[in-house]
Amino acid sequence: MTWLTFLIVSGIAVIFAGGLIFSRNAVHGAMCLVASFCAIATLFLLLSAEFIFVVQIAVYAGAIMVLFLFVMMLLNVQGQEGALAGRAPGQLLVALALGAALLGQAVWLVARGGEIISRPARIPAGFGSPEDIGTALFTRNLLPFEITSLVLLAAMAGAVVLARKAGLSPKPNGAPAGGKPE
Amino acid sequence: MLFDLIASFIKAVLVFAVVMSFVPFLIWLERKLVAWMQQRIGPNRTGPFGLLQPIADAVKLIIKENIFPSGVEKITYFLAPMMSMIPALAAFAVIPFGSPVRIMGRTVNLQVADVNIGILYILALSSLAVYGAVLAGWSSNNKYSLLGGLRTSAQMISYELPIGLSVVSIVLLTGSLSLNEVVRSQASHGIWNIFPQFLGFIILLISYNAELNRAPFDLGEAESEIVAGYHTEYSGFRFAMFYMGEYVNMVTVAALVTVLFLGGWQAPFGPEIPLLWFLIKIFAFILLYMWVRATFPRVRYDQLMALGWKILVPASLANLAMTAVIIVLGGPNAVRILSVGSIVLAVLVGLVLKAAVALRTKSAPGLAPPAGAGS
Amino acid sequence: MIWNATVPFGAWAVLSGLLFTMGAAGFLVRRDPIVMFMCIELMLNAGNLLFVAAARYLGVVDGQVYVFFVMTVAAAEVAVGLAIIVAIFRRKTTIDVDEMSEMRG
Amino acid sequence: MRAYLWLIPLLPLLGVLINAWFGHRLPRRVSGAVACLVVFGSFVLGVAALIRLIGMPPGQRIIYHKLFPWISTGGFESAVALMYDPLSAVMVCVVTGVGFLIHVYSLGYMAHDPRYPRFFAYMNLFTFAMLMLVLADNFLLMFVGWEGVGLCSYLLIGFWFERKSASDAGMKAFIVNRVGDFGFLLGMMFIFAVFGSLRFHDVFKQVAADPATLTLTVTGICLLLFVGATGKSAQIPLYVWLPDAMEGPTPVSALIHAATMVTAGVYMVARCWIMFLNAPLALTVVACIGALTALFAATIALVQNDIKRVLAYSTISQLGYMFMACGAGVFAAGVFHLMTHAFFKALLFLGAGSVMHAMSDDTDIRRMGGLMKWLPVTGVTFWVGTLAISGIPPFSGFFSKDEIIWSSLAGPMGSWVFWVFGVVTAALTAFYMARLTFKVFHGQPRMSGEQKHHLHESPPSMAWVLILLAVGASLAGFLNIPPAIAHLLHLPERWTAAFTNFLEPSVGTHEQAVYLLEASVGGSQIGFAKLAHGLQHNAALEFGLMGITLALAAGAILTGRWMYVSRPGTGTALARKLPFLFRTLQNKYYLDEFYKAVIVRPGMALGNALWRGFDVLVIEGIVNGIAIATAIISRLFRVFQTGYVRNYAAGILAGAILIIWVLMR
Repeated sequence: MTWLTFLIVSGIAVIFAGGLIFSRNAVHGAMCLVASFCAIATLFLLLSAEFIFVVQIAVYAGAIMVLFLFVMMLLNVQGQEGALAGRAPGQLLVALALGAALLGQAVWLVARGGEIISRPARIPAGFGSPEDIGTALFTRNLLPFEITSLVLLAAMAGAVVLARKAGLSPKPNGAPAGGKPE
Repeated sequence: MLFDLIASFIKAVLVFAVVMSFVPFLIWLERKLVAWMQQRIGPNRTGPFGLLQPIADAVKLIIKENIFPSGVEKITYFLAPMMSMIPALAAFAVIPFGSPVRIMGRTVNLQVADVNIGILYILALSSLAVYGAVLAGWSSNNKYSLLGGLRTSAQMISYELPIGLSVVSIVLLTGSLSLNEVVRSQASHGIWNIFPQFLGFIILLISYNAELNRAPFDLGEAESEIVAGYHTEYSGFRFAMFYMGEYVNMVTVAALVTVLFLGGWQAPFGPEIPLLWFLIKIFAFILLYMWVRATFPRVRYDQLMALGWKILVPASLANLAMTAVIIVLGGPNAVRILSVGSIVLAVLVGLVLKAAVALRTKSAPGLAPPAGAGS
Repeated sequence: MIWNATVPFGAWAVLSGLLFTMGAAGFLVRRDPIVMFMCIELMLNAGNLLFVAAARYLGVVDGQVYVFFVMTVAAAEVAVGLAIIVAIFRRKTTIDVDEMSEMRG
Repeated sequence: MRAYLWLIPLLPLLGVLINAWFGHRLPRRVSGAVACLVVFGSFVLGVAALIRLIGMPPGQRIIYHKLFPWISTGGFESAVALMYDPLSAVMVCVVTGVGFLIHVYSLGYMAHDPRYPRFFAYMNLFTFAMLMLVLADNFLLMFVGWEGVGLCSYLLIGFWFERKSASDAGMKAFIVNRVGDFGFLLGMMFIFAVFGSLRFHDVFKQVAADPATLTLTVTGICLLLFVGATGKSAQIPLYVWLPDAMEGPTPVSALIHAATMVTAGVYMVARCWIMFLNAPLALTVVACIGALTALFAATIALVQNDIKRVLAYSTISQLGYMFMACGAGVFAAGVFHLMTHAFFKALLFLGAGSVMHAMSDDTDIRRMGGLMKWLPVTGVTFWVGTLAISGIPPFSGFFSKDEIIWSSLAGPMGSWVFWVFGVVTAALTAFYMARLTFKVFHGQPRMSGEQKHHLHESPPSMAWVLILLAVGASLAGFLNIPPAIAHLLHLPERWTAAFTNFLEPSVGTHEQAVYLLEASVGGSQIGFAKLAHGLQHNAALEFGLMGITLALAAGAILTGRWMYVSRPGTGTALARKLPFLFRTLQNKYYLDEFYKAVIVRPGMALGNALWRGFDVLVIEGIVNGIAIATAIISRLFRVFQTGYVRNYAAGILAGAILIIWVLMR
């Protein structure tokens, strides 16, 4: 894990993240974000978290972002965004100020911190493998895991209810949400 | 270190070359086979038995002019074909196609990269394959393309669920996410996974057919409804890439199913010749898909979705539950019990479906609605 | 050679902070709710990055487990959020967040 | 074999799933057949396991099968693990065997019920829960079964929930059982706190290893567990639910409220024999409660006029017998009576069901009489049941009841007091059963013309079940021929007390019991134990006592015949002579009224007071006050509610920055 790889990959991640913020077109922004996520996944690999690496690609790039793209295409609203500020005047300035403050805090924290760890800990061979994570997940973190399943269930129910057309019973040939654009 | 690097490089290049050279042959094979099944002749002008036809096609496509239709999103339009092909090729990296061989006094795995989370890797990559279709459809700035892209992506997302659930059953049976380990566990069980996971195999067979966008599930490019779907606006080499991606995907899937269910490189009988049995199994599988394509008419889109969500997902959940329960309770006999239980479960699912169809037909005499429509 | 030196934890922290700030700024600036959503995802990812880095540098795998939880919650949030956006679009045929201010006090 | 033990409870569960999910789609015939077949499958597996158990050497007759770890946190471990030892084997065979017959009976009995599949789903669920109860190898899993059977009992009592009395009875059963279950739960927590484990094996080993020091704790635990047993097995003071439970369909009464579930308490006490023997005080309580309940319920049964209620009180009384035997330290006798009782009481209930079937669901015996002419099969089998429960040889009740009465005197904790209770109860039992049988099947027909017109014998499926159960009720006793009789008839050794010998590894021998008792109290203080030693081999005394019991029972039956057939008016005349006694018995000693006055009324009054005084004034005042205060304050903050999401986000971010800044300093 050297500075060179770190800088290159993190540079890619940051550049594409910038692409998300500045792209006029939402689909381009989504593509930038996918790229950024992939770069972050690579960073995970550098941090010997190979399971998280795969899950990151499968979940973020493979599922979540596809869902975004899907909805964008379903709604098919492109380039409606006019001036950045919109109806909330001064929003741009506020955002810049807050962003700068936040970043400044992060940098200052790191720069000041004497107790920042300078080198990675020694880790056993199976660190970050599915077995390792599974053991941690199903023993020490069992309760949060179960709660997560509840969250997912609630989200599923909520999404189904929301996406169904109001006032209409579900269509007889009910394709899942957004099966066909209307 | 250096040796490993070189070996990996050589393996990667070899695999790439072999898989890519499969493609024209498969195209020819499919055209010939489907023609034969439909009482036609098929390509027979170029070369013996028309063998050179795909090469002629390729040459034609490559030297064609690259057209950017007006109004397309240039960047995405340009990237989409690649994004449909790359995941398929990359997935091949973790597929083991033979037991390790010894070269120059060193053991070399017949696998580009032995990742210990190979199964997850493949699932992750196959989830990326959606981008090609969805971006192509959107960037073409064409109604039919967009519809095709949406259809394809919805279909692929939907069918990833039964695939994932079925693969998880295999993982339960193997106890590892490494594809090498999957093959080895089948050797140690003395029985290929197709028996203890018969229902999973059937589900995977159907789901991958949909995932590959092949007939009868090729709704994303149904020419009678939406011209050619998401690649309507593509031509020349870019179109060729979509086409190749489809076939590369098919080879990858065939290899994956071979590893997961058919004992990988192991010989069912006779000596174990490196690669031979693996190739035979892959081809058997591909031929099966071609046969399916030639046999079944295209389904309707709501039928496709109903099949995925109402039948395959519950069935694969049942399969997963049964596998888990039997592995926990069955102890050393688990695989044997599963072999019986899986077939019983498959028959049960079949009977339930049959009964459901029969009931629906009975409830609306004279009008037989499609299977799986409504509830 | 500085390029081969070990990366200290602070570098990861700064990178994570940078990504988080970009996400936050994007959320404040953009008016397309889908893009805003994506900015939230970016912020979550910045958090994940810090989790994984901490797990690696402290040698405790639990950090990676938390990433797992974050991803699950993110998936749930996206499902509901996008469903809300679709529902709103059906009603108003626009998805400019500044158009949605009925909750004004 | 080991690997298939789990199939025994799994099969009924499968039946539940099939009937609960697809039941309403399946043809009735299929849904009933599935329910019967899964229970029969369990029965076959249970018998197979039993045969295997017998094939093992006597000391090692136990099969463990750990299925999977269930709860594993910090210091607490519990597994889903099954145990098959002689005691479990007896229970499994009774539950599935009798259960199967009752399922078959229900095919005919419930044939016209609209909720047919649901009934069978409940019945299978009950069988599953009961099997889990008796197969569990730890207290926690046993508790799951314990609660499961309670739930099924509730569901099935209230099966015809359109009738208010039925749903009320279900709730009553559930609530009364809650009291008992609470005791059980507390006992379980105590066990875990003291022994650090809930596995039977671990707990009992520790108790047996150190009897002297643990006596006090174990006494507390045993009393708490016994509270659970009184709830489930309908003993004083928690018996009140069982008579009302007769609102359920008759097969339910037969299966749950006579043959199986109510015996769970006896099973539990027998299962914990080591602990109870280590706590003589608790054991005495068990015996006293059992003896009291036996007599008490029998007296009530004397005057009841509802055919099912007579049988319900009889069940309570017989359960009291079982507890009395356990309390005397002879657990095998209790379990033996449990088994024979399962046969003849199921038979009696199903016979009653058959009578009700013929009488268009009328249950009042004052309107019956002379039914033998129309219902010969039911009548004869009912007589078999009556003779069995009255303890007339050679029917099974004779053997088991005789053994209990003998044990109550000769057991390690026996006493002549218990013996007197036992004998008097036996006489009363014979009398009220004779009264019931004579009034229903003999004498002048008293039913209305309409009912008379409809009288018919039950369909073959029900009749055959009655016949099979009658055969069981007649012959089951020969499994356990007492040594004295065996000596007299020069029977081979292995026929003598075969059942007791088979069961003893699970519930202890006489010597073990005496040893444990002496160890726990320090020897000399147990006078009874010495007496028991002296009595053990006195055949003349045993025959003498047997003769007394027999004579009383036979006399009671003859008296019954005299009172209700020869001189039909005698009973009423007697009641007129002793109005106070009669009314007290008729009203079940006013115990329901007592509970209502002491527990229910004050509870409701308290609830009312809290509602009017506390809830309306204080709680609502606080809630409304908060709402008003919020409304006032929120008027100030409305300014910030711009409606623009991004403004809020900016606010959140600013807040975060502020917090970080504070933390950073």
